[in-house]
Amino acid sequence: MSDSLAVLKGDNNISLTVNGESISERVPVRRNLADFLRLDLGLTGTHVGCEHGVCGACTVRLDDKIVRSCLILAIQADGKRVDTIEGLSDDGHLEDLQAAFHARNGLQCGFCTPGILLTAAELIETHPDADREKIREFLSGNYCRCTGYHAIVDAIESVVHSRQKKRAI
Amino acid sequence: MKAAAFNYMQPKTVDEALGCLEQLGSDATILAGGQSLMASLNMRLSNPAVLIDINAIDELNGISVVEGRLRIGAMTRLAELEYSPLVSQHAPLITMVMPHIAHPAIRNRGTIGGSIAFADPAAELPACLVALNGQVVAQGPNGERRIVATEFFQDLFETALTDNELLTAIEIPMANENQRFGFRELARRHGDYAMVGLCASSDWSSDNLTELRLAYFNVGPRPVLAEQTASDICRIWPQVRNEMSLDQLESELDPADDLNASSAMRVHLAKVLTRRVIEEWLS
Amino acid sequence: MELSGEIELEATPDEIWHVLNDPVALQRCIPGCTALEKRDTNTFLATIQIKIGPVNTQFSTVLTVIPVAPPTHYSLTGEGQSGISGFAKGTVNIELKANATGTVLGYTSQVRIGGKVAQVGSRLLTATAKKWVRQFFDSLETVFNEN
Amino acid sequence: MSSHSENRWVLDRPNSYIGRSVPRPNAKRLLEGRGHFVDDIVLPRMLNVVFVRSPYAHARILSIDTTAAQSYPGIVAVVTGAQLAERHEPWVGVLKHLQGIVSPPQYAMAVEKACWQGEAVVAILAKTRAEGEDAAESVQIRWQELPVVADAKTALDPDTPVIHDSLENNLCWERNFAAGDVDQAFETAAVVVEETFDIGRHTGVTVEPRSIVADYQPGEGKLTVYQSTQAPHMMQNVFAKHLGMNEGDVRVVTKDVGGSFGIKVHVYADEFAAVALSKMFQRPVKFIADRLESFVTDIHAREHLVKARMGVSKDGKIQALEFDDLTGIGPYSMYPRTSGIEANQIVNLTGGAYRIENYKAATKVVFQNKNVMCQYRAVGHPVACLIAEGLIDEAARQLQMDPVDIRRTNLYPDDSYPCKSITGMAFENLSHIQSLDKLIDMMDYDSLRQEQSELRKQGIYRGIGLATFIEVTNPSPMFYGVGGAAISAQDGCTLRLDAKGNVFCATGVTEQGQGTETVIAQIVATSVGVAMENVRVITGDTEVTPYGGGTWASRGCGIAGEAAGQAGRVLRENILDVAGVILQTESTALDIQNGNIVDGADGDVLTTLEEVARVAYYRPDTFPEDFQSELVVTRHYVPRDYPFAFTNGIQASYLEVDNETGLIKLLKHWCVEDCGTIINPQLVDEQIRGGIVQGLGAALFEHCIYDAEGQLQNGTMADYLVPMATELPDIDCAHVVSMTRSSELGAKGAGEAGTAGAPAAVMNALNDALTPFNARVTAVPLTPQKILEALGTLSP
Repeated sequence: MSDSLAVLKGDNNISLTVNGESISERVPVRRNLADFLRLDLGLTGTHVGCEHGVCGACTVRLDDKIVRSCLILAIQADGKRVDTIEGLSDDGHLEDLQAAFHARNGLQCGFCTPGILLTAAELIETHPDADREKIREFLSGNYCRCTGYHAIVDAIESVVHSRQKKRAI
Repeated sequence: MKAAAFNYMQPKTVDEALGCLEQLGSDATILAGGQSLMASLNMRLSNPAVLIDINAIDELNGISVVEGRLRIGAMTRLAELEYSPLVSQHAPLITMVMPHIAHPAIRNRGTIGGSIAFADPAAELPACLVALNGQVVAQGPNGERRIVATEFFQDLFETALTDNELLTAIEIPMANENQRFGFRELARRHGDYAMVGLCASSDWSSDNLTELRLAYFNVGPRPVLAEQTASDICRIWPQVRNEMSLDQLESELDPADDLNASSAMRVHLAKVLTRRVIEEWLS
Repeated sequence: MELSGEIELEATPDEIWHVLNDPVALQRCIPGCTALEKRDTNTFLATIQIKIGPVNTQFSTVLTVIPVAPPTHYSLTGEGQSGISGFAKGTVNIELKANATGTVLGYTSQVRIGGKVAQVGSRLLTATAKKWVRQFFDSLETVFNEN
Repeated sequence: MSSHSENRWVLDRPNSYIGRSVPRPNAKRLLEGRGHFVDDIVLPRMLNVVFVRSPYAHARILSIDTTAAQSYPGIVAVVTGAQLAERHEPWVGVLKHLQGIVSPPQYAMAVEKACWQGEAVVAILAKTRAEGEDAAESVQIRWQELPVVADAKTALDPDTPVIHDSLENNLCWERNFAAGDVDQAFETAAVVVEETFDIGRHTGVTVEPRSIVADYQPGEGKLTVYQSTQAPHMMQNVFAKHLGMNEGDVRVVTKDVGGSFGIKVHVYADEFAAVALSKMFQRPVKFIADRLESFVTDIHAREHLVKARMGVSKDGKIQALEFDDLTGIGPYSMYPRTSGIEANQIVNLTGGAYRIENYKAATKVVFQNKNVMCQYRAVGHPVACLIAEGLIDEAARQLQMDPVDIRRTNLYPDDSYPCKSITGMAFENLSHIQSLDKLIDMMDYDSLRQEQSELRKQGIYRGIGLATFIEVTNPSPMFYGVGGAAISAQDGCTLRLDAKGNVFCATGVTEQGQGTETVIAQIVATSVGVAMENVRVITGDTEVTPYGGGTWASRGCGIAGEAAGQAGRVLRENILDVAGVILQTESTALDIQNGNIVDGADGDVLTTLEEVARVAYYRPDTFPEDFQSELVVTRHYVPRDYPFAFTNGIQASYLEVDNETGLIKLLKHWCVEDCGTIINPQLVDEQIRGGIVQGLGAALFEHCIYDAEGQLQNGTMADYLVPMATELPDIDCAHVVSMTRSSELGAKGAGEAGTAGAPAAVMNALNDALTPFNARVTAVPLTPQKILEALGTLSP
């Protein structure tokens, strides 16, 4: 039993790695990770569409797993690694997915797209043989109001196939 | 919408967490996976004075077999359960249920303890725990106690957990090869709260069906174990296909109307699900 | 949203009537009522903490007791506001009928919510209203059992 | 107006981009999360505005106490509706050509009373949104509840209270139309089918919420507004007019827009309030609607209750169509487009694919205490389609005709154009029969019917539903301009050749992800003769782009695309004039191909565009004295010979209904449509698919559910259901091409076709599946509860 456990109020320092960069910032306890990325770090590729964990536009990777950044406090990311659409674009992690989405027009307004790409990347990593049904199921928590999903599913399916071919070689 | 201000504590051990609870009483709200709580904070529907974040308590993680039971630490993420060989071997019903709970990014963060303690009557896991005759492990100032699922869930979002207790794990009797499990739910969209759902377990070791447990969700203020219906089905087994009226469910379930389905519709759907689970077992 | 039903109490209508008009007893019966202060003969100012799953918010409430026809017809209405969360309103109409063992208490109740709580919480409105009514009468029974 | 049909030069250009699925150049930055959305903008001294909104659907404001709120940390000001009303002129959402339409003046925030749940009442200007929300909790408002008018059905009853004191009753507008002898036709009809169609309110749910940053600069008296909108020039006019400013001092900038669908083409009171507050406090103000605000303030659409009947001869010929429509639009007619247009469209369009000689339609538009309702993607079309397609299918069933055959019997034959529908809609060039044939072929209709009947024997209930539609595109000023609205139907395109041979293109239409910039670049590259990489398109800035209407009513490609094509042709001619001088040849003997000046006869490269530009800009001294190069060209275009370029098409839905649970699984959806010249087939298909999915949402899920007290019951993303990836089928698209002769390009619009027909296709498929049970559902969304009630499993 510890009497000395700190009660954190107001602003606090956090240190974390964002897109490979070490970051130290002072943030209000109540600030969620999405707002922290956007307001404090200017990483505006993480979009805020609902703030109640439904739309999926704010999806980021926390220690390599996709999460809704509106449902996590920034302070909970202290000491952890966060990767956003910007970092995962720069390091080439999403390259084939982005190319496939571009070719197939798997996006229209682009607001949901960062979240969809991060979700798709995890899908392919965890289910390298996903078929269209699995792709649709895995995407079921990401809102896209423009495309109707058909083009998105096509684009992801083409990456599944191209990676399967690469594996076979 | 932005959360109102609150204070925050991050205990690293269960003891520390219990200390926080002791100190704060009902001013404290436990932050587990946060996949429901954070949304209500953002919407300012909930203004706790202090959040006790239990995500840093390593001892709450993990899946193990302990004394013939499958023990799942409260902070085990749903995604870990989804892909766990131990879970699929010893509690296959949980594996069946998992893909129907919300969506991948939510399952990466949401925890089993959070779901059980939150006790949403529409959630899958509380009913699953009831169907499996599992129990909740709670630690409080006076040590550890175990609460069987049927007693744990008390009312709408109300559990047997007291303000100074922490749910540390759930424990489930290990499945054997004579048992069969069934899971069905009817949701208008994949991953949404179901209009009605059913978690079922049964024993097939004799010629008769025994130990049938039918736990329904979103048909009342808490998961409903329809014992009379289950015993009726066992009684008429194996003529069940022709004789199963299931009218007994009407008195055992007490669903409320909501935007997606009336009370009567939920009872009807519960009957449909029951038939389908049994059909699946028979086929 | 309307609910109705009846319960039996081992007390006379007069005894029940008395309890239903007693602020201390009322505070115990009203779910989540953390403070109750008399404003005038029939109205009270109450603080009601509504805690239903994801919702945990405080309503400043005006309660009005209407002695429609003592000691058999009673009505209690409450109207609460909670900052930007919206409002909640409830009415319980009670009819007391003596029987062999005590009293049959028949009730009808209406619950209305508005603003953000309605926008967000309607999924649970019926279930919640049922719970409130259940708690109200359970507490009422407890009050009698203790007496 | 002469026809352009003889002049399809743009389609015959060498190295043409027309008809090619070129990927969108501007999609790359969106794929990297590097878009420019309004919420990404942070300006010095910027404040966030948080609104306190009415929790009541109808209530008088007795008093507002903001004292406590003002003392919260980070709060700069707290402003009530009454205070802000002194800073702007109210607006009235009426149009002259909707005869008799009325609406009361509307202010940026409620002044004396709130008329819907969610109407803004108090504005709090705070350094951060969180601080603003902290203060909002402490604003004390005393309300007096007023009787709520929620149900449109009783809004006109004599004992229903009138919402607005300034009006006689709750009627906003009504229209009655009749042609032919309807009564006589019904008397002689072999079969008369009657239905009530109950169409639920739904809304757009753009994933990017409504967003605005207003920046008033007192020094120069200039207002810059960054807004997620479809119509920057319209907004410029509105802000100037109602803030008493010179329109030239207002600039509206629209960069990336995260979905619009008609949601973002209206004047929202809260957005206007943010702009007025910026002017009032002389510093930037940001307002981003949060999702809970979106559901109670983004326009809703399509709350219609329609009683309809159709008379049909024994061989399936439609004898008469009659309906009575009622729609509830909330407390105000939206500004400046009005909330009467949807009802008007329904009267104009219902049954418009079929030759109908006797027609009677009535519509009433009523006020109520719910969120405002206005034009959303495919305005009126889905309702018109549900009525006509629902009735014709029921008629077919009663006559035991195949749904394909009854349609073929009644559709306008492809050789009947030009012609006018019974309501006076002028059809230039449609292709109903070709489209029908193509659809039947694409979906393999006969095999599907066979599969359906086989499965039915096994207790699997599948349904096939068809829906023919017409779509209003390329609107002329007949839509809004004639009614007095400052909404441009024309659009312009300015092209400028830079010194390196690149073409800059500024257009009045805007990009919201549909691919406007790409399509315009394709047209410009083709008409000038350069590679697309050398064309840069600028949209969404009233200070830079030619005056234009923006994006609505499927007008971008057909109108702005035509202006771009014509501008490109003239720029090419001007460039060739310069080249002719340099090469000392007749310019008519030259052409531009792929950035080079070539011999028009054999295509030999003579020089480059870059060289021509170099000489024109740096060495014009080498030109003859009487020659001046003109390398900036602007052209405008507005359709003249038809009020609208109608398109047509047909959709089919194949679904399976679980007769025990009422749940529907959509198996497949097809669409054949005809939008004339197709610039980018992929983008057209994606518009069709996206549109269909919004129609599928309407058919099965989307519904703004209100209680009797005018409270929205499902105002979250968890409770307002839209279809997700798992609920949606693959969608196959095909096209028939009937070009419009109104333009050189021949393109019509395609943005709303999908939404128009999808709900009717699904409803018909469901009712087809339910035929063995003798059950029908004609209330959308088609929920499991309604289906089980129709099946008799549940009592209604």
